[in-house]
Amino acid sequence: MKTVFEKTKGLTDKTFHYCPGCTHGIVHRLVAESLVELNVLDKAIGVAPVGCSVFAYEYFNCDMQQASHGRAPAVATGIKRVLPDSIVFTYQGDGDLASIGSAEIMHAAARGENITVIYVNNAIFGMTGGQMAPTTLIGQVTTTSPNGRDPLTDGYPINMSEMLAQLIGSTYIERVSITNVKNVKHAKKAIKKAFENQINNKGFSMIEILSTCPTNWGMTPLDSLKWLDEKMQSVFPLGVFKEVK
Amino acid sequence: MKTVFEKTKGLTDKTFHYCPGCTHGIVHRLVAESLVELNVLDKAIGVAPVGCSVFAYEYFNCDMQQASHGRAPAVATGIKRVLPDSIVFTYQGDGDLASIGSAEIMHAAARGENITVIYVNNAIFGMTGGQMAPTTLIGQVTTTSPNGRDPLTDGYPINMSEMLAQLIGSTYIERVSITNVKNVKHAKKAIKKAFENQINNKGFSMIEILSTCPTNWGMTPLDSLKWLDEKMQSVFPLGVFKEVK
Amino acid sequence: MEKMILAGFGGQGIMSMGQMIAYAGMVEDKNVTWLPSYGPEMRGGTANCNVIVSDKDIASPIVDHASTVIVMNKPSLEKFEHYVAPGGNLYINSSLIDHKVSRTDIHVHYIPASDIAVEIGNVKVANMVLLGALLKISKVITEKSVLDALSKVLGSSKTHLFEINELALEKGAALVSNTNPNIAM
Amino acid sequence: MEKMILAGFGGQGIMSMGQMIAYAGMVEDKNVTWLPSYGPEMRGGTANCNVIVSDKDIASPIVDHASTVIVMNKPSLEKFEHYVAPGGNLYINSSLIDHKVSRTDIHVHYIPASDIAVEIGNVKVANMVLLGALLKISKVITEKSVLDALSKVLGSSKTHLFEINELALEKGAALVSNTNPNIAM
Amino acid sequence: MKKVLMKGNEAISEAAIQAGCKFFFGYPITPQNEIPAYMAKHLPKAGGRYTQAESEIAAINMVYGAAGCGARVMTSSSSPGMSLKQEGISYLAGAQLPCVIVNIMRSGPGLGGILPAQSDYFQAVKGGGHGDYNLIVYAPSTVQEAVTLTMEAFDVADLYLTPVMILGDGILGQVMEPVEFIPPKKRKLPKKTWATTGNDGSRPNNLINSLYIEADVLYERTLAQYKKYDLIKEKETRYELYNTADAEVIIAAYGSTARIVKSVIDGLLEEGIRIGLIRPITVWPFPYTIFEEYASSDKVKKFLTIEMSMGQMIEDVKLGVNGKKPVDFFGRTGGKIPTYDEIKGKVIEVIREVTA
Amino acid sequence: MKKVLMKGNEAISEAAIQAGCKFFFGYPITPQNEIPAYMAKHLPKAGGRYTQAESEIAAINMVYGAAGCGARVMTSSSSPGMSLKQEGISYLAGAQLPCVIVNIMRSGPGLGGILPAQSDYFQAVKGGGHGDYNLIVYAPSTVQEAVTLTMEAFDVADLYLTPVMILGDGILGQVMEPVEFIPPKKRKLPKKTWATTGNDGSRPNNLINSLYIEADVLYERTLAQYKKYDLIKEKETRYELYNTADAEVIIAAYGSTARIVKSVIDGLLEEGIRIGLIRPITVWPFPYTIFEEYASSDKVKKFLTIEMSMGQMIEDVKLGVNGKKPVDFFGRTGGKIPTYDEIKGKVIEVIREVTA
Amino acid sequence: MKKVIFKHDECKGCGLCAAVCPKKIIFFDKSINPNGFHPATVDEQDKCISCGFCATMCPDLIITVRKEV
Amino acid sequence: MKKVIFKHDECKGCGLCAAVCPKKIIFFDKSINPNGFHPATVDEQDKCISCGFCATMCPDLIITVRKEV
Ligand SMILES: Cc1ncc(C[n+]2csc(CCOP(=O)(O)OP(=O)(O)O)c2C)c(N)n1
Ligand SMILES: Cc1ncc(C[n+]2csc(CCOP(=O)(O)OP(=O)(O)O)c2C)c(N)n1
Ligand code: SF4
Ligand code: SF4
Ligand code: SF4
Ligand code: SF4
Ligand code: SF4
Ligand code: SF4
Ligand SMILES: [Mg+2]
Ligand SMILES: [Mg+2]
Repeated sequence: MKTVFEKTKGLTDKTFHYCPGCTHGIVHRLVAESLVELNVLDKAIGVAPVGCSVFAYEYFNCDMQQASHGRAPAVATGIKRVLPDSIVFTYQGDGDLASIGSAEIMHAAARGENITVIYVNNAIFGMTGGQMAPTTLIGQVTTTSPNGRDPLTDGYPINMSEMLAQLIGSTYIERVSITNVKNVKHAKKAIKKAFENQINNKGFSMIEILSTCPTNWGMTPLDSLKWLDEKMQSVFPLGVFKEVK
Repeated sequence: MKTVFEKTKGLTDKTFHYCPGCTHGIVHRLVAESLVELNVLDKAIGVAPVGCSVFAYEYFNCDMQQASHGRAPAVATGIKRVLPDSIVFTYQGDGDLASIGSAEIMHAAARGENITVIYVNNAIFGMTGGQMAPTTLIGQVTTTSPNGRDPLTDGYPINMSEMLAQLIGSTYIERVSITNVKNVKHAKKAIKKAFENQINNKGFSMIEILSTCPTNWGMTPLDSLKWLDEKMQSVFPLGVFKEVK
Repeated sequence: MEKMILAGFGGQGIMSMGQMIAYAGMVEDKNVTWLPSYGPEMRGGTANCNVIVSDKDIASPIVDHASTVIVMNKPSLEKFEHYVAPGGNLYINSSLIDHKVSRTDIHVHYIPASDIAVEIGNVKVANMVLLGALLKISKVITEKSVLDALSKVLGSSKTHLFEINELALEKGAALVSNTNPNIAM
Repeated sequence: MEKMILAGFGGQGIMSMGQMIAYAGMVEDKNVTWLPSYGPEMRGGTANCNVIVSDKDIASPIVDHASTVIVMNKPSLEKFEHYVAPGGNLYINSSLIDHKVSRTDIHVHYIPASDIAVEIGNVKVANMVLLGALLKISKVITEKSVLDALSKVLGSSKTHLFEINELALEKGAALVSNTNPNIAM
Repeated sequence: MKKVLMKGNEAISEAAIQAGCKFFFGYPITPQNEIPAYMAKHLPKAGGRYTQAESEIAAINMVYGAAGCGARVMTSSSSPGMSLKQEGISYLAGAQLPCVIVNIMRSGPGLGGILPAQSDYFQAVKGGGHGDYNLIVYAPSTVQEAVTLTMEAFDVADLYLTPVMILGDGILGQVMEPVEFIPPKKRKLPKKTWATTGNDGSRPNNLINSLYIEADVLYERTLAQYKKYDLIKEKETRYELYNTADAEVIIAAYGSTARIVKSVIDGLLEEGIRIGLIRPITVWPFPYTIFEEYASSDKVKKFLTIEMSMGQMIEDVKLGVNGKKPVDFFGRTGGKIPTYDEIKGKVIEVIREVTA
Repeated sequence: MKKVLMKGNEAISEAAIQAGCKFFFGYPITPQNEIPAYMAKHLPKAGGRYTQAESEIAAINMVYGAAGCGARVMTSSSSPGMSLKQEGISYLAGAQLPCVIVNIMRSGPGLGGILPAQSDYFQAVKGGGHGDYNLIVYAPSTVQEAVTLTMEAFDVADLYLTPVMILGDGILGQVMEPVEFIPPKKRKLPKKTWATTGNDGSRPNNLINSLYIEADVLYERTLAQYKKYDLIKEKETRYELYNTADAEVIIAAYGSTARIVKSVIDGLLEEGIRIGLIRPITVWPFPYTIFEEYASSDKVKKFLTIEMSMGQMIEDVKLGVNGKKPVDFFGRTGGKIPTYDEIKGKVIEVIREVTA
Repeated sequence: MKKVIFKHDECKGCGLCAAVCPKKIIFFDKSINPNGFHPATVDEQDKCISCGFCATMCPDLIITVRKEV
Repeated sequence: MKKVIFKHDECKGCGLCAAVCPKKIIFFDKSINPNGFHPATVDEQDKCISCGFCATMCPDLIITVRKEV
């Protein structure tokens, strides 16, 4: 018998602390597998954010830095400038990247910083218990939009990929999802390409992964996948928003 | 004899502290005239930034708040939410708006905050003595890019108007210039429209005005206008980037 | 003064059980405090809270020495067994905890709460089974106040759940007489 | 110890004059400090600096009581006239300042520095005219050190400016004998 | 009024609403998340508006804008978020704007942990921000006191034109207790004629500002501000004495720690041992005088400061005691709450020393 | 080595480069702009890299990333910018990362002014950020001392794994003086085996972190950190005594203020009046012991703290003096520099009191 | 030898694997694992086609899949 | 009466007005104003066509323009 699927060496043995069905776990796997397949795990330095993935440093089997909320791109810049040959990635939630950290991601992109950004957009602040994020959909109920997000008070969802694609400094920006096997396989390709770009010194790459938060969405894991496909994708369409060849 | 041009009542008697030929003065005038012509000076609350225009509060003849560096859009949000019928504007430089304050401007736009943003882009940090700004052109010499801005180290200029136009929340975004009489007259129209939008509750409007800094560009005022026309405009093309009717 | 620690998996209704006790105490004009642990165990893992009901003023809401401990899963038993003050009561959800306690200076009550809850139709009322047992023994608050609290917690939209909760309380109360025999004191 | 205040419009070369004095002092192995004002007057308005040249250690670089003050415009005269310590020297750019000083406890030197500078070909060397006068009176540093400093400041790309600066120094030195007669002490 | 069972965070929010707070600007962070959630739900019903800011920095600057318009406004956060607000707080103090800022402290430094701590004391009372300024800082110990002080905070802020901080810890924020909402004693508050509300020409333009580029002007303004601080010290300093009469050992503790200390004091009293507690209720202004008084008493042999930190308030205690008596310390930090037994042990040790 | 005439800001920059600093992350602010300008110009020639960050917050977090890789790294700012860095500084302290942070203080609060001040003392030494931590804080008085201390700062940071702050004021930053660059005494520095540099499998993964979600773990880590602080207090505390022998009045002053005080002391000495100065060079660790010593001397009648603030270091002076002698204060703030005459006046007043 | 193997103790019972299994052979055990979940499992190993879909979707990397060669 | 009037004391001599004047009548006075600048001025008032271009470009609002009616 041949093993066709087993846990990648890019991850440690530690069990994820994520809620049942939370797709953070899938994204972790794709990142770790990419590093292993590209043979750069030994050069990788990851930056863990503040958010549900705050413990990412316990899972990725490489050197890691834990960054303050939203500032992972700045921390990654510090790392990459000291060690230009290392493979540096940030792993950030939508609260982290699109709310408090919007200046840092924007400027890392503008600088064309040669890093890979993994942006896990689950349309909510997961870790803090389900508050409205900049990515929360209009009408979506959260603890801080108890009657559903109202654009008049709360504004509109932010499409980070579309925005950052406008910057001259950004190289490759794609939005993917992980709601089924096909999507997961495609997401893997995108993530891998984002790392290949870095290896080839192409500059700033970001993959936005639409992800679920069954706990704070108040849905089963399976319903969450469906909601993502049906509701989230219409606000956050999948696709490549920038690719400099 | 009929007076065809005199100083607007929208400005105080105070002499500007700007350097000779600095076009901040022109922009001040256009804003003040717009407020007077739209008959909203009595409802206006301006937010002065940190930057060369930090003393804007001494010039605009209305209630004013001085804001911390980059945070004028947040301050304006606080004001507008308390007094929805007031006419609130921020007056910000490129260091203020596109560097330290990039998160605040982005989110004010995303919230569709019903305010008017006057964004004076002179491709440099004027007040602090001519450091590189996010808007500094490739090759431009500043005190912190002594050999000219190098994209490999310093990244690429940021086009805020193009970026913010991507946000659902933004209503009207135009880039203008003040290098000649025609441009000044057009700039006035744009600024006025941005205030009209606010009066009509249309949401977030921003006018980016390309402006000179003869002192820190190390040019005469006239050469500065030429440089703006020839060099700056090719990186920051004039035009309307968003207009929701 | 009753100083309680309630602990179990997240989702077993530990927090709401604690709040119900506190609410009932308040209704009876007692002093009450409820303090959740909101520590590292948040995502999955265990949840626990401290509840104090007292006739006197309550200084600290923190329970270091508990007169009552309820544990609904095994990690909680491991963590909180030694918090029970000598002479205190320890209620164990024996459906999920096969371990027997060796301490002899406390009253240990083994109650197959989850099994009973499934039996009466909803595994989620296991907490109420244990609460029923507690009420029988401790008498710090009356069943009536708890039922008041319950109807407040459930609200008008969930009155259909009232009966099964009441039943669970009764079942728990009934069980508490035949606690494990090998308990000292 | 010479404690100096130099003041004028931004662009009149106040700061570089001060730095030249400090540099020359250092070359002569004296203790020196140069402290610019970087206050509200930055944009346009006036610029000024404090310079100290001393054989002894310099404690504070701040000049409250100046032995020498050079003012190149009127606002500076108004601001700094009273900083001159009794017996000290006040050098006034009389090309731009028509005001006469009434203090009689100090030496006042009226020098039409801007006019002379224009005369010899570059209004920008007005500062050097005043410096020439100062060197003649004070002797705190030698003209040679100043010329050394000057050639360092100008660098190789601007050696063509050296001569006019030197000339300005000389003109200033020459003028200082015929200072305004109505000075006491 | 009937008592309601509420979490500290919720009770603070409700108290703010009842005190007329109409605007809240916040950003989520544990362990204060119930505050924004409560505000989002209840503020609109009270005619106010909840705004979720993009960050703590944006939130504090929104507070600045809103306070400058004369509104009653609040923000809340926890330790790392409070650090981010320091520039904004300095601006608020500099511009003399009234507002209420809540810090439900968690453990630090850095990301630290989410469990209760009192290690932002220095930041709160000495000035985490730059420049010469102070905040009025209330350190409630119970949910009821948090309610009372939050309600007063808005009045005090408006009276002295200063930001007021509610300095709680994770325990205070998370604990549920029965509370009553009793409006504070009415104070005569000045009209906010300085607010920027639009100028119809009936007055000079109003300006909200902290920039005073001329040293003389800023100096004078600062002196005036410190005169006001003197008045605040005189009028608003608060503390509680617990069992201090005849005590040879005086404990200094505030907030939740003081509650545990009280339990220990009660317990020891049952054993016939008498020790006292001075509990600062305002940690700025700090009640130096009462410490000086007790320090001067012959009866008192020693002070013991107990904090959930490595020792911060102890410096203020020492400044009050001013060398007259020794000041000992017991601390737990990093999210560890000192237990009854630990404190009791330490107290007994101190008593032994004193009687030896 | 030859002396060169340099501005304080430039000299600090050059000292950093000579001390092996290879990375600088900054954001412009007056009065420290010569530092980024110098670094932008000279760091690349020294094989390093200048990066202009989008903000102070980004800068301090870039420092975190770079320091975590084991590089010698620096950032600089002035008061409002330092407030913004407080969260990042707390993270650096929490993660025990060595780096050098320069604050060239200007007046506050808020936007305040750009003139010299010393009103960020509390922020620097008590912890402007959240949580239990300290920085080593050097307060140079002259450009030469700024050079020496900056060079040492990098070693000290690497030795104790802590951020080190250079606390200057606008005068220090702007003044030009002749300086020499003399490398500090060599210290044996530990290898940075903890740095994240990529893991080829020859060691466990390295982690830069300040998150310790379990209270016990964070508590233990904090205790260990404070043990290190004790060592720093023992080994690295520095101060200068100026004319203190036989002085009845001892002035406490640091940084540029101490220079003016020295002028006054020199002047008074010429008039036959003898007063002394204790000048803390490290303001953290503060030289409490020397104050205690002088306070215990019968000769000394009074202390006088002089600051460009409303009184911040005075608290540390009082903690050192511990009630043994009165501690008086003279301050100027808001960008006002105390003049020779003002200080002299105050000193004479104090002397009169003492001799009366 | 089994084709599809689950680390039962770490399974969170989320159901993502079961939903994508083309053979619908994944079910949830009655037992409760140490984390309080009913773990996913497969009895009919022979029906498994080793497609790996389950493992691709499992967020917790609970599943190892092998193929007969 | 003058058509174009300059507040000489506040002029900064930047030259923007002169550059846009279609009649090229704006020049700089030899005198130095209190801020140290040679102020812009117009002698040939009659040549002025009151187009207002100078005032439109003047950053310091130094210029008032009047038109004969
Ligand atoms: C400065 C600061 N502000 C706020 C927080 C609290 N906080 C922790 S995680 C988080 C947001 C998490 O949301 P997101 O980034 O979307 O990640 P998710 O948990 O959804 O994966 C917040 C606000 C913090 N730790 N630090
Ligand atoms: C928090 C903070 N950081 C930095 C500064 C210093 N500072 C003042 S103005 C300015 C930039 C000004 O540039 P810009 O916004 O482009 O305005 P300009 O002067 O060019 O009109 C900076 C960095 C400050 N005052 N506060
Ligand atoms: S809270 Fe949401 S994002 Fe966080 S682990 Fe749970 S499901 Fe995932
Ligand atoms: S420095 Fe530049 S932007 Fe500032 S006033 Fe002068 S010319 Fe204008
Ligand atoms: S490998 Fe394919 S067939 Fe086998 S259990 Fe998994 S999903 Fe089902
Ligand atoms: S997907 Fe993984 S965790 Fe979820 S039920 Fe299946 S095996 Fe368990
Ligand atoms: S109004 Fe027109 S013609 Fe007259 S001076 Fe001005 S620019 Fe020249
Ligand atoms: S444009 Fe205005 S400031 Fe400039 S020279 Fe003409 S009048 Fe003077
Ligand atoms: Mg999220
Ligand atoms: Mg600019």
